[in-house]
Amino acid sequence: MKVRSPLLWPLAGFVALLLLNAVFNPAFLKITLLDGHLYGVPVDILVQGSRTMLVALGMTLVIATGGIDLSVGSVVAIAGAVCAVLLQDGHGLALTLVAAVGAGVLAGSANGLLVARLGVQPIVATLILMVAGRGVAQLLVDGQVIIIASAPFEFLANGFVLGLPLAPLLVAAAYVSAHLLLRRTALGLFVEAVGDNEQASRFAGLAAARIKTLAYVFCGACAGGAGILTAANIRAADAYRAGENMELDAIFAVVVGGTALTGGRFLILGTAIGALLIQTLTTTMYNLGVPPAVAPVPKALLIIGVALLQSERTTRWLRGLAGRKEAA
Amino acid sequence: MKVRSPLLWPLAGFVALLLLNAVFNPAFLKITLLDGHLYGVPVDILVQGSRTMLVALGMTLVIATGGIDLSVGSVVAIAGAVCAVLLQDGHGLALTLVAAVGAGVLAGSANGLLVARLGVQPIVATLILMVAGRGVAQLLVDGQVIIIASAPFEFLANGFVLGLPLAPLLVAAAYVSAHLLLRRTALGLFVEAVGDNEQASRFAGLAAARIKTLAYVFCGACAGGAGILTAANIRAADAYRAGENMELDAIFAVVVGGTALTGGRFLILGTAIGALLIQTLTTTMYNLGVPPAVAPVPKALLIIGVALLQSERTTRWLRGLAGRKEAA
Amino acid sequence: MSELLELRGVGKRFPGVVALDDVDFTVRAGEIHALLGENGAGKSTLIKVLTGVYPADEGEFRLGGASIRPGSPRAAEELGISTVYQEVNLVPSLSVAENITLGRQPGRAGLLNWRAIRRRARAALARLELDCDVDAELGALSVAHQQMVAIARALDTRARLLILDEPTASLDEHEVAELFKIMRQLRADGLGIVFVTHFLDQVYAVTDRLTVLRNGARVGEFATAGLPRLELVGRMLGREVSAAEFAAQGAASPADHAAPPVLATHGLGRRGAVAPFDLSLRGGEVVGLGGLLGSGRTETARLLFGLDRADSGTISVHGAPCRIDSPREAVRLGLAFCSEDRKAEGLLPNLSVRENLLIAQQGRRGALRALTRAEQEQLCAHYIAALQIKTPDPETPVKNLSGGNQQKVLLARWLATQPAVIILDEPTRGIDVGAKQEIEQLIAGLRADGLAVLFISSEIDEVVRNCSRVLVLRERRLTGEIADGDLTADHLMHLMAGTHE
Amino acid sequence: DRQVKIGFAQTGAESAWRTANTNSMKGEAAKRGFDLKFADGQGKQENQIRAIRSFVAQRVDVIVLAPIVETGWDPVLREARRAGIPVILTDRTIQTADESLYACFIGSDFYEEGRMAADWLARKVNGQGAIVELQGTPGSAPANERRRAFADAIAKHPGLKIIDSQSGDFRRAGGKEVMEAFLKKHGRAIRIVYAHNDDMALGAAQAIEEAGLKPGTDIILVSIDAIREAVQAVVDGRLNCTVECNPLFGPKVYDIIGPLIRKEPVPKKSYNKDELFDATNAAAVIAQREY
Ligand SMILES: Nc1ncnc2c1ncn2[C@@H]1O[C@H](COP(=O)(O)OP(=O)(O)OP(=O)(O)O)[C@@H](O)[C@H]1O
Ligand SMILES: Nc1ncnc2c1ncn2[C@@H]1O[C@H](COP(=O)(O)OP(=O)(O)OP(=O)(O)O)[C@@H](O)[C@H]1O
Ligand SMILES: [Mg+2]
Ligand SMILES: [Mg+2]
Repeated sequence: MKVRSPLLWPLAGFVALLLLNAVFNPAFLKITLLDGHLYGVPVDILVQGSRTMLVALGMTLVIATGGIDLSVGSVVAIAGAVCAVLLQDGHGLALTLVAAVGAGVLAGSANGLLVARLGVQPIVATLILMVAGRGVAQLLVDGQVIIIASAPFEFLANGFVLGLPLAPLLVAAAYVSAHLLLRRTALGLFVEAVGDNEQASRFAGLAAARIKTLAYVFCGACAGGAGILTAANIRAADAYRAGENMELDAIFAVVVGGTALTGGRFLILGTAIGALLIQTLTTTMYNLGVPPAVAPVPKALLIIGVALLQSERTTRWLRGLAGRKEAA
Repeated sequence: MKVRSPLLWPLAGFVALLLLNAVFNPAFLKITLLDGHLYGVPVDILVQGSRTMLVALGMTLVIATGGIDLSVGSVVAIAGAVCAVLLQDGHGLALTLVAAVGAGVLAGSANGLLVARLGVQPIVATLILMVAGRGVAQLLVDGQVIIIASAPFEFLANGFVLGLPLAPLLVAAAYVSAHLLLRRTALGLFVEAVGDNEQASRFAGLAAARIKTLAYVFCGACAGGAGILTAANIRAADAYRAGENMELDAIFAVVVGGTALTGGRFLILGTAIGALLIQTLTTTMYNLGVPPAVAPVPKALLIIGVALLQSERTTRWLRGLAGRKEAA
Repeated sequence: MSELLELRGVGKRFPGVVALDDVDFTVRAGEIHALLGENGAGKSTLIKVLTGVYPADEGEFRLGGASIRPGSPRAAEELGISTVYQEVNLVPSLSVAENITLGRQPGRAGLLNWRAIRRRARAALARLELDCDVDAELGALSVAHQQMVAIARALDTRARLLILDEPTASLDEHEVAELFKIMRQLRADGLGIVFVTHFLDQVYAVTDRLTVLRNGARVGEFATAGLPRLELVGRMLGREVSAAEFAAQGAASPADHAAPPVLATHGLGRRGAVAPFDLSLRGGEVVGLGGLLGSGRTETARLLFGLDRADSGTISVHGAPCRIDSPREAVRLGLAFCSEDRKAEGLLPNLSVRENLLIAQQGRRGALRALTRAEQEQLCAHYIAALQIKTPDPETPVKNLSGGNQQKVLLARWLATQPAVIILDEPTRGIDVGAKQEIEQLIAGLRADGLAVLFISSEIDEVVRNCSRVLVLRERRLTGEIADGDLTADHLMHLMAGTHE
Repeated sequence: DRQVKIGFAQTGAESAWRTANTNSMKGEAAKRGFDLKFADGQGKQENQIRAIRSFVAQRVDVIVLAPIVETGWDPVLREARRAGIPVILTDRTIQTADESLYACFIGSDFYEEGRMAADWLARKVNGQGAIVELQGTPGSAPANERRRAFADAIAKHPGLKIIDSQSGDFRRAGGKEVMEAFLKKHGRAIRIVYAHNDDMALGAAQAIEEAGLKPGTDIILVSIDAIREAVQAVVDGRLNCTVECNPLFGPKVYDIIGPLIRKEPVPKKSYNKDELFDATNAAAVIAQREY
């Protein structure tokens, strides 16, 4: 028996959803040219999904080390607030972007310090920043929703390059660089080793604490990037709501993408598919006109479905059924 | 070196907070008689904290099995909705209470099935109900806040017996029964064994899946009970807000109380102290007039402080410092 | 004599591996039956299939004449099959007493009776003549003591069939003797006992009959007394073996005393762990660390490797004083440490054999200088061949390998770092006769290549065979050293026990 | 004479609207020389109950309460009454059997806001047009009321039809995302957008622009709140109309405190005046918008 690719189920779910949509609404997959750039639902999915994809990329690494980062939503808010304040004060775009990602790095370092050096459990350690971080963002913008009136800044989230949407391109670039960084060097292996058995990794001479810290820092940087995209998308920094529930979506994306919450093996390509799957599902809800109060239910069902299909126990059970049938 | 009781730090924090309050506001600890029952801030803390205490009791067991239950807040909302609907339809109090707890048991069974039988990761499995459960509650009450006009029902949360507040008494009774049930029989041991090393427990002949399921069912029942108290407290079922963030408070209480999120050993007395500590902190913030944006910060700091003091790594580090001083 | 257990045509396949192929296996009541075979032959799998850990693909199971098919270890236990699995499988955070009685606590109406629990646990331990606090947390005990607790647990039930999968791998002679005493007694009581071991001495000491597996298939069943040792080895390995091949190797030639030590300590110690000691290792010598269980051998190794921080003394490598406060630093300085607890401190269970094998070397090189895929594959191929690691392919998760093969992977991991000093803590634990031979040859090879080897083993013969000098630890204190001509098993034993006067 | 002491139990700081509300209460108190004791409920009723008790203990002259939930206030309000301290409810009302537990209610009328938006729209488009609705967070009071009022009001105009309705969660990003989906699904069929708040409307306007259409011209946008940015958008023609949901309760609340202390009768229920801003009046008021 061949071992199946763990990407199989999320991919299958993705394709099934696209088909479902295409059947109910043939215009769904239509992409047209508008003002010289691509226009259509699939483009929307890519653009809207790009933020979750970016956060989920960082989350993948943290989860691979056996941790979790609940603070990403707050970091998104902080990074957005930093952008708004700096741009308002007339600082340049480059400085602004560096500062926003820097804020994410700082937050990630705090998480990493608590988890890797001080041994606080990841859920607890990152909850702290999740709760307190939004307050920080509000202090930065002084409780206001600050409007951002910088065209190049907005371009990051809503612009098109050669007819292609920029934000997904940027996120794709992040994925490719992350992939190269992790898989061309031994970093990815180290992360997996630490997540699989931290003690054994330390015995084998790995700097487990440093590797874990790095994962949180990277996750913070990704959240900072997503904060930039979020603020640029709506041309405003909303300290109250930006990034709300993003940690859930990111965790879902990672899990659906086939990376186990117990740590160890990770699949960044799976995460990308997972994030797209979740975004497609949201869009599908809009398309099928599902009433808002009921909308979380199909999402929950999908996630449980994929999680079930990936669980070894279910697979065994299904195989058992199949076996019995064969035997009969 | 004597092993210190893990209850030491949360208890110390609790006492320190009480002292802090008493110094800044001597009226803090004053308890008077009003209309024949006790009245004062400590009574408030007990009454308001009782709901979190109840939820945290169930959460302790789930965490001890190595899991987590994020759905408790939604279950609180569902149980409240069940109460409101049944009382509105003129059903008796007994039936109402049984049905509300039953709803919790049902929810817990669903979680248990997913986690223990189908091998879905606890965070994912219970997120489903967390997300979808609030929808269920809203469907039950049809999106309205239903007013409950039953005096005996309200009495459960706001009544006094022999001058003592009833709700904390009920919750204390739940703690005592849980303690007897878990520690006088081998159930508690089974839970700890499964949480520490599930495979070994199975090899030792324990029905690991059944034990885990039971923990989730118990947690659901506790959340159902807390739902009753919540609805009785405000005499209304608010499907939209009831139980919001309760999972966070419960998890905090468990962790602060000395039970590790990794599963294994649990301390229900610690959980009770943890829940009271968190409630006292909220009250304190109030008393000291801490500005709103900053309010989450002391809470976060307290939790991190206790978590740090309980982390082995910090202990070792502190001991190292002390040792060096001794040597010098 | 009646057939107690009868297995017919048992088969079990894992992805890429036929673990069991049409195996027949019979155990009589009142006999001790050895189940033998190389690493990966399928012994543990047979046991797990029998006790319901995995479902069998095919085959028939009979216990006392009745057909059985237990679906879980619990069901097997209810049928009267008590098992000690190969890896210690207990709950580390529970106490010894709780572990021994877990799932069958004495008490009325479900209520616990702690006094009865302790009494029962103490009784179970006393049968093994083990003196150990029943309230101690299991995880704080050494592997050997944990193993004894696991055995005590298995004995604490009324079973018809007792299965012991490599129970003696981490025990020393005294404990083994106690265990055998009990096994004989149980045999007299009419129990059937299945005993898995890689120690042929033990096979001949205690078993009545034996079954040999090779590559998942049954080679045959023999009366122990009627099967000469060499022939048994031949059956297990599937080839003729000559007596010369298994003759004890002469004591290793003494090292060049003039050479500067590769690793030297001066007054190195840690309060509560090991008293300050001086030690020097030269290139090209194998130094043994002798001692009874709990004498502090492992803790000495941990100190050298930077796993615990020393609170006194100095350490120098190649004559240069240095601080070793993390394994990372130790590896950088050319040390290697193959831990005795392979599950907790060695394996990355879900990672592949290849990744497990190269992780230490990659760690030493740093993340940025990654080994190329070709280098990795070459490395794997080399060590899989050199140590005869049995794996379907290098990409198999290491948790799917048999215990002995996992041990070989860990050895290979450290050899791949090309260390100057290698500390081997019970390196032959759970390794079959053939492989043990290979590892001993390997150690000889390392010595010839100029490595310094610190060798820890509970098997005295092995220590005497491989080492040119042995340092003896007693009660966490370095108490003596024997070298060259004085190095005999007898002498060493006396020194270890403190009865040499 | 003696400085007036006021205790204000606010719900929390969950949105910019709420912050503006808080600032208005604080700023106006400072202007009038009142001693305002401010307590933030952080989204929890129990905090507010505790705050009221501490106000009672501090013997304030008046308590102002912005209740988080509608029920469960009776015991604590009885304590206030026993101490002889009048209670003013703001923003949201409460459910109680005993109306005498509070002196008066000053609030925003979410239903009225929805009705005003619908009436303006009916006039503007002559009762004809396909509408998409951007709902607030499902289950929240403003979303419920604004939806109900709008639906009730357009029922009188058979030509006005809501062709699709989804929740944008009161968020700008949500409004944008939902509008993008609507534009792809219904294309040019959409004539009107009704958003339950300005944030979603502004997000939708952005989506419309990105689809190559002109918000305010090609598609009519109606929303509620009248935050400054939205009024500016009305001036710029990107938004057609926004109904005020005025957070600046300070003046109105404090105006009533004098009579209350003097035990003069005050109206039991009054609403903060909500205006409607469209192209005709937006430019005139934009300069004075405080938030
Ligand atoms: N869970 C599993 N998944 C895949 N393959 C497995 C699994 N367990 C065992 N195997 C394979 O089955 C074969 C038999 O393994 P088993 O553990 O039974 O050997 P063993 O005889 O007990 O060896 P040892 O003496 O080393 O303990 C090995 O090739 C091993 O790789
Ligand atoms: N992590 C630990 N915590 C507490 N006690 C420990 C720990 N590790 C070992 N010990 C105890 O320290 C003593 C010395 O253990 P150590 O493992 O060094 O002995 P050893 O001579 O290597 O024996 P073994 O043959 O078991 O390896 C033992 O009694 C053991 O129970
Ligand atoms: Mg084996
Ligand atoms: Mg040892």
